[in-house]
Amino acid sequence: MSAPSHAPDQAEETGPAKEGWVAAERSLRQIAWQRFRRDKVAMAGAVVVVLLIAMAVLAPLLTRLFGFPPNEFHQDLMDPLTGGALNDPANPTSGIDPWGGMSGTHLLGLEPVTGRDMFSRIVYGAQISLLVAFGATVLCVVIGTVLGIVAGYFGGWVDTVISRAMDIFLAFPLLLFAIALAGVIPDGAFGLQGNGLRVALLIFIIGFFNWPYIGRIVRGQTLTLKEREFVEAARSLGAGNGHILFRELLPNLVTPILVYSTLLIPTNIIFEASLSFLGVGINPPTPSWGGMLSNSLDYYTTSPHYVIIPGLAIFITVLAFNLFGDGLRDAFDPRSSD
Amino acid sequence: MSKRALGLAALGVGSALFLSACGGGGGTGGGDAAGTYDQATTEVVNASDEKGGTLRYAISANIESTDPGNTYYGYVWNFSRYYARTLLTYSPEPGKTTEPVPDMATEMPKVSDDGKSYTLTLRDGLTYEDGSPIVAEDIKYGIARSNYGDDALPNGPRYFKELLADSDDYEGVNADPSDPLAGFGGIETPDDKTIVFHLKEPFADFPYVLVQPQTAPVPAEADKGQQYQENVVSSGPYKFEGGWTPGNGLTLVRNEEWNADSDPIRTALPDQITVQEGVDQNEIDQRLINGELDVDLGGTGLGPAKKGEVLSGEDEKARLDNPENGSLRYVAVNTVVEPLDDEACRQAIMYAADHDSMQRAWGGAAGGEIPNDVIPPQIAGHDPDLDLYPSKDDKGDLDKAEEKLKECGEEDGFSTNLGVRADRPTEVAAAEAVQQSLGRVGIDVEIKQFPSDTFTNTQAGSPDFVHENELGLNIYGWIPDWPTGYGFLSYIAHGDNIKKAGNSNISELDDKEINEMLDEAVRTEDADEQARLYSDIDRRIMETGAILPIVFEKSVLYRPDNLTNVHFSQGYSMYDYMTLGTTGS
Amino acid sequence: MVTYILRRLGAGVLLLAIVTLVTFMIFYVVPRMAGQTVQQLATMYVGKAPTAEAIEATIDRLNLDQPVALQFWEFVKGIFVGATYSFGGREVVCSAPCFGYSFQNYTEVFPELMARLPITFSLGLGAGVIWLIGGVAVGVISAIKKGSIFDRLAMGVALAGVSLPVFFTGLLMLAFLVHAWDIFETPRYTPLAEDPVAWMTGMILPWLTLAFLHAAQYARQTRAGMLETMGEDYIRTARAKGLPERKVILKHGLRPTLTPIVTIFGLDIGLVLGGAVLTEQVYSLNGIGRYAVQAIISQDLPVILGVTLLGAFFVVVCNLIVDLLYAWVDPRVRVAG
Amino acid sequence: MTTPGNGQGSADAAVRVQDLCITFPTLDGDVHAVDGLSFEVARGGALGIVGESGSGKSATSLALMGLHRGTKAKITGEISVAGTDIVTASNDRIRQMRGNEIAMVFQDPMSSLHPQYTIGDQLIEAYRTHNPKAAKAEAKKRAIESLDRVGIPEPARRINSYPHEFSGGMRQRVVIAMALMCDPTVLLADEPTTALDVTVQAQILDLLDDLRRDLNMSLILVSHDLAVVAGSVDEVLVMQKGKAVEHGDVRQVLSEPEHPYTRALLAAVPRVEVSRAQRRAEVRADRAKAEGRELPAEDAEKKEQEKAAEAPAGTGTAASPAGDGAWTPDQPLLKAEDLVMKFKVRGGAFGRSSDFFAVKNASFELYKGETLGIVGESGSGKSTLSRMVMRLLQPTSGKVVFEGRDITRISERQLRPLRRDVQMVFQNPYSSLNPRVTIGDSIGTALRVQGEKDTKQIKQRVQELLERVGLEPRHYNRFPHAFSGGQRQRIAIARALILRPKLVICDEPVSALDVSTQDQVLRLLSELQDDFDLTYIFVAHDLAVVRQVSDRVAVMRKGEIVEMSDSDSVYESPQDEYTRSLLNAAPVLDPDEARAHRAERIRLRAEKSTAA
Repeated sequence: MSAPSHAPDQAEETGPAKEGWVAAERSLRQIAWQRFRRDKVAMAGAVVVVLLIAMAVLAPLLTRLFGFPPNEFHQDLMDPLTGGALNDPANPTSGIDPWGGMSGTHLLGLEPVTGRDMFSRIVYGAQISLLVAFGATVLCVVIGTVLGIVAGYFGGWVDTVISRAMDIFLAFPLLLFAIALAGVIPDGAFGLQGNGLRVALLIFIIGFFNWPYIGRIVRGQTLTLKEREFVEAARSLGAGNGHILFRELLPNLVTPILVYSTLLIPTNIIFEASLSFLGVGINPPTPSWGGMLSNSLDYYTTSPHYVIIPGLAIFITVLAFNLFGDGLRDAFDPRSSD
Repeated sequence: MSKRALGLAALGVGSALFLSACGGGGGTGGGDAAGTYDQATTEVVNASDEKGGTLRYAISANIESTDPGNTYYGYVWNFSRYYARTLLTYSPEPGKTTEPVPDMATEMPKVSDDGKSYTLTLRDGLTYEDGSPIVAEDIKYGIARSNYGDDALPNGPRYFKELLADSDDYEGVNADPSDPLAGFGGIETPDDKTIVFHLKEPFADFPYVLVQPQTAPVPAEADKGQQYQENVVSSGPYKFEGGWTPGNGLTLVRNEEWNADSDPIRTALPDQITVQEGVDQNEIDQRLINGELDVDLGGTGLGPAKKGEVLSGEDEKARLDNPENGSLRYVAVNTVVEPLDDEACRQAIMYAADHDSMQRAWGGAAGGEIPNDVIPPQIAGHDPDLDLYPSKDDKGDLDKAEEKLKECGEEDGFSTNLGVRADRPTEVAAAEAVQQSLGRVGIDVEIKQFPSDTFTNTQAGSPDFVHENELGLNIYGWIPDWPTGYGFLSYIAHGDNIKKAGNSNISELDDKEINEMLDEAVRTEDADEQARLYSDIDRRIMETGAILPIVFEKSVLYRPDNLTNVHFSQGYSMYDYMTLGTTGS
Repeated sequence: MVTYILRRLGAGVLLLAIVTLVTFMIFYVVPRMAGQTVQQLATMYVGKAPTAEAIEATIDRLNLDQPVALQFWEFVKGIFVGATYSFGGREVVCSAPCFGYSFQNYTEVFPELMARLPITFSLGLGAGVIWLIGGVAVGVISAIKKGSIFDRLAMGVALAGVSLPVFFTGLLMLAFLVHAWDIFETPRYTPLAEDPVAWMTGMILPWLTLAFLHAAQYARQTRAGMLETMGEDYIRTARAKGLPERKVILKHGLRPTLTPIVTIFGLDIGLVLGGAVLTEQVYSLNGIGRYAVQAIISQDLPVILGVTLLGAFFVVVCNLIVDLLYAWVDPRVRVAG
Repeated sequence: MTTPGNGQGSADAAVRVQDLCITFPTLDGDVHAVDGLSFEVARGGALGIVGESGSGKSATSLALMGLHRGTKAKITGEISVAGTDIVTASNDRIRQMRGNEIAMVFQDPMSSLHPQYTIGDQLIEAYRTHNPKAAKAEAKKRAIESLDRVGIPEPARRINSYPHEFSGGMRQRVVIAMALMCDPTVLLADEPTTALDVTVQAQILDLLDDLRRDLNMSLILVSHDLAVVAGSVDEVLVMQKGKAVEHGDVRQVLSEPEHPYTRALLAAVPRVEVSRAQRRAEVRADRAKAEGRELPAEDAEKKEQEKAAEAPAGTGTAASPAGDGAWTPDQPLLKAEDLVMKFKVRGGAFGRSSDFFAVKNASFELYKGETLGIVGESGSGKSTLSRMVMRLLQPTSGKVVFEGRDITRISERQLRPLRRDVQMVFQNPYSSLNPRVTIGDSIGTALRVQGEKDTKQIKQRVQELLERVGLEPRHYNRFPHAFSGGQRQRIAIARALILRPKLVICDEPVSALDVSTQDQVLRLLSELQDDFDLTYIFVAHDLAVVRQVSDRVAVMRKGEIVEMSDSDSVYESPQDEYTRSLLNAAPVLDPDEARAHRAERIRLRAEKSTAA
């Protein structure tokens, strides 16, 4: 990217005309970055997002430093009768700790019954959440971009078919459909087993059902871009459809796609959590936030932290991505006044 | 005795259950309304003969079916007696609740000398809700519709079809519309009051079969097949109001045609009985505690959330009963999937398992006792002294386990899969505990989840599926259809009972010794000899390592203050619903 | 205008037809592609006695071994003229509109759906009213007072709102507002006609839970739309006429802002009416959504299919209503159609 | 400062502005949009404010309405409208004043009416806001009168129509009618005709002039175009960078401009009376002069010019060494025969479709070295025609023959080599350059598409050409946003020329540019034609521009060529009535001539209406 640090060549400034004081002297991305940097809330979101990704990637290291293996049982710390964390592990009749056994060793307390370390499970849960959300988002973006750009560029019956397809997808009761579909696919389908299949299935289902959101945006942008004369200019130079689609249009779609996929990630995180909550998520004992929430229903009287912590994890992650995405969108919005 | 096509016990969240008494003094209780902890397990709490009021039931799922001929759930067997009387039923007397006693029959059946025919006489004054008399042929019809033909009712057991003679060519009540019972020779109804059952072979447990709700009378003209459940013609003290479809609840009102004199079992105290379906378990528990509900119809007790809360409060604890419900929860260790086809490998699992951890997953001591054998304590043949795989604090013996692994040539451990019902948190928790404890000796277990409604039919219950997916382990549970050693063991341990689908011998245990001993036991008349045989089978099963017991399950039942005449029926493994009354509402 | 309505109607019907086809394909074809056999499919319907004969009888009865096209045709025919299933000599009639027959519960799917509809409608429409009014009001005020404390606070809450999964808010409300602190009673459905007060009090928590998420979305959308509209030339024109600011906002600004909101509302309410799965699940309300979840757990395909279709039906109908409303609200659409 | 009436304001001034400063805070610090502006408009008087984009004229007009309130603009100084001090008055006072004492007409009639209310609603609302006691019927009566006054036919019926049912010109009339609802003292028109076609522009300007005289309103006419204000105002104020550089009687400013900016502005305005020959002579003279003086700024051009001097500067049908096959240079380079472009338009109650002819039987011939001007208003089909020639659109019927070869139906693949010979310069340099592609790539694309693989070679050729069009080689890797509109158009021209085409189609190449930039680009095109021996098709709506560059001119209307001839005869003795009305409508700089044109227009209109 060029970064002209000085005003452009003044070839025409000798005459009475000047382009005026609004002339864009910095690139859109630089302006966006400047705006973004001033947006403290969005920056906070970005920082949290980075931390979350780091947390997911570094999960093994983090848990080694601050926790325990995520599937390791610590039942000696638990009350056998109620499953809650004991006030005093040495005394089995000391009653249940209302804080769920939070301490220096177990930062976020213990999972009821099994006594597994909540911190480690939350950290590992981020892996699944983010993996599925990112994977699904990439799938959405790929399908949405290809179909959106094709629909927008070629128009006519191609557009009609794809647009109707998007309508159909939006007309489906998505969540129902997704859980139903996740339920009817047997293990071992498509040559995949166990969690590999579950993750692939989650990514596929979420990605497959959410692409119209990207598709619509790309189609709309393509329709606008198509009217821009540079497309005609490229054609008049003898460029083919491939060149126009990928060399001329696609670079212009990168920004909106980036912005909207950032905003799609939180949606997909919630979607994944919802599926896990409804019991069609990942296989145990692999931790997932939605799955933990779903299990927590049985322990909310004795171990309220088990409800709150995974819920908060989802909330913070989604919020951070939303803040980040909102900030990006505002920063890139040409209509922003400053 | 071995060719029973059907009879898998459906272990729902609420389960079917039939077990023998574990003793305990009878007598009608006194004490205050709250009673004391576990009191109703052994005696009647809050005795009262006060009539009136509405008895309010709720259930977290939908009622399986209201049709007495089409159900395998114990709670329906118990509950359906409100409107569908049977020939025999379990005694309402505390301490004798596993004994069959006459209901519609005047007395216990007369058995012929060859042991092949059972004759019963109906009481006087038996009528349907429209006042028409109940005749013996209606009972025969009820049995026919639920047992015979391609379109027999799918959900119930089919013991009659197995046991009755002269009926193999009978194709069911729909085969010949002009005469639905033509060709059904296994039951004779010489007059309206007499009914004679002819068996292929002697079967000493037959009275238990007559307890089943399939012996309820069904007038042929009222039969609408599976949709009969929408409005069952009442023979008991209550009848349907407004019909029933699954999920929409049920209301029973008094059947004025019911003759109390003809009925020694039912006290029929409430004026009305309501059932709400699909209520969240936590919500049911909360309402029980608040006094807004009288009975959890499913009979499995409090959910984990409330259980924890109530068990830790002394005051509330007095309203709890914590009886063993006669079911064995276990891990079926498959004997075909490699390397578990080797007995030593299976024994390695038996040694490595952490029983303390599995019990915790099941809710600790309130959830069940740690078993050392297969036959539950209530059933003759249980051996309290057996302990083939001893370990300190029930945490497992890892050294022994590794020895066994070496013996079967898998000293580095091996991998296998563990099938579990996804929508049963307790079983999933137990699966995680199994996974965790086997991991200690290098046995790598991957958990596979399946929907519970298809688990027995298509996944764990299909040997082909089990082999194909290498489901070496499956979490399962077993409640006998009636509380004898034969009733308990034949379906989970007899090699002849391995089926292509809906198989309950999930271990695919086909041990010649066990098979022969079982066949012998069921022919044996002497109770002590029988018990000794069952004991040997019990021991042998443990030796094979095909069944890894998790717990002898216990329920935590809540007994609201306004519920009267509460006592636990071992026969149904829940409160005896026929005696309940209410002081509230 | 008539052409416009007819064309939208036609498009809606076509959409439903395609949704039906696709749904059917996914539930009856995809599992087979994934490796399920006809026998395995049949065991889902055979009850608890899956003998080989019973399975074969079930396959035969449900035409499972027939070509999928034929099965689909039978299904579609059922919707219009009803269907008959035979059990040996006895026949079960599933009268039109037959959305299928549940062989696990022995019930027709359609009446079951209708029985649960009032619950889902109470939930969806009640929540819809709350979130539409609440969301739009907050959005408008925020847009007008852009940058004010109210705006920041409202948008902060709104952002939190869109970031909170329904099942988490629901769980929190249940755990704390109902069980721990006993402020509300446990949500339950009472028919409106039976007791309006109980209906209200019983539904209030589910309404709030469901409405919160959407209200947050609507507030954000309204605010953004309002800010955009307020930059339009015709707003400047309205100001140049000397209209009071209140009138500029409420008459000239709000109407164009509302048009896209109404579109989204149509889609959202349509989806909710097809089953507010998570809300119903969390609060154990026996609406369409929970029915569907139970059907999914027990793999009761006819019910799943029926619910999906009903859901799509509501989406299509709501979209249709929105399209017509749109034409009424925005005169340009009538011509462009 | 040349402001007359500075200091002491006359008592009856409708608008008085004193020392007005408007400042916008931006990321790069404050921008002074208006800096120390003062002027006065008498009751019934008319002032024209003229300036190019960014001169501060629009900020001024918004400030007059008090519409700066609620934005980030900071205002100092004094504005008095009909006795109200806009800077200090309460919001309520300003609100009462708006639309009542001062009314405004905006630039874009397409977006300045609310799309969801009928025009009647909007007019009535304007009246009742200031006359709350007025009955609805009365307001409606007034609205109908007002619509009638601005020339909306059948006002009583059309009052229930929505804005989208009107054409642009009609909408602007509606906006004016709305402005008139409360008999304002001052009518402020901000670029009221910029978005309109030339004939409609004339009608609107006539209407404004007429209204001012009839209703004795003060008129402030804001425009970028001196010619637009010339015939309609008494005084004119020229703004540059927020300052008034010249202010005075319209005749005086136009005939004897004092400030160099005004002079430059005037010089740049294309004049319809200047012929192609005059213009070319002028350009060449300037070029020679520049060469002689050796201005450092034009160093870059020098070499090229030397080269150009060597080449024979052919005019008309100059011979060229090019030529292949059967085609010889004395035959037309391009021949269009009966070109038709037909679209199906869906409409009507039952979705019946009807045919719409965007272009109908257009034929012309074009010889090498020649420039054909195609002039017409929006919707006349001129762009469609040029795109058919380019084969960007496939003609419904007819034939395009290039160098003797029928290219009408050849495939895209066969077309590719042809792209070397025929190129196009597009209207809007902001949209014709891909914002995400560097200009070097943009220009080089053509070479790459045509099969050139050598990246170095491409870069070198692009850089050469960049220099030739007046940019610098180091601009190669920059993105278009770093360039001004005029520079972008130079880039676009370079892109069209990189393949050394024989024919270049210029589609409104200067209409998106300010006048002074326009002039420079036109000069460049003219130079390039000389240097590269190009043949042009020049499509534009601006009559003056077309005349200056074209050897021959085709006038189009509703898809048909109504008149085609050599340019001088089209302009000096137009044969077609439409051509005459176009010429008549073209704004001219001389106020007296402008008034004469106006009188003629009014006469013609009267004739028409009596005839009808």
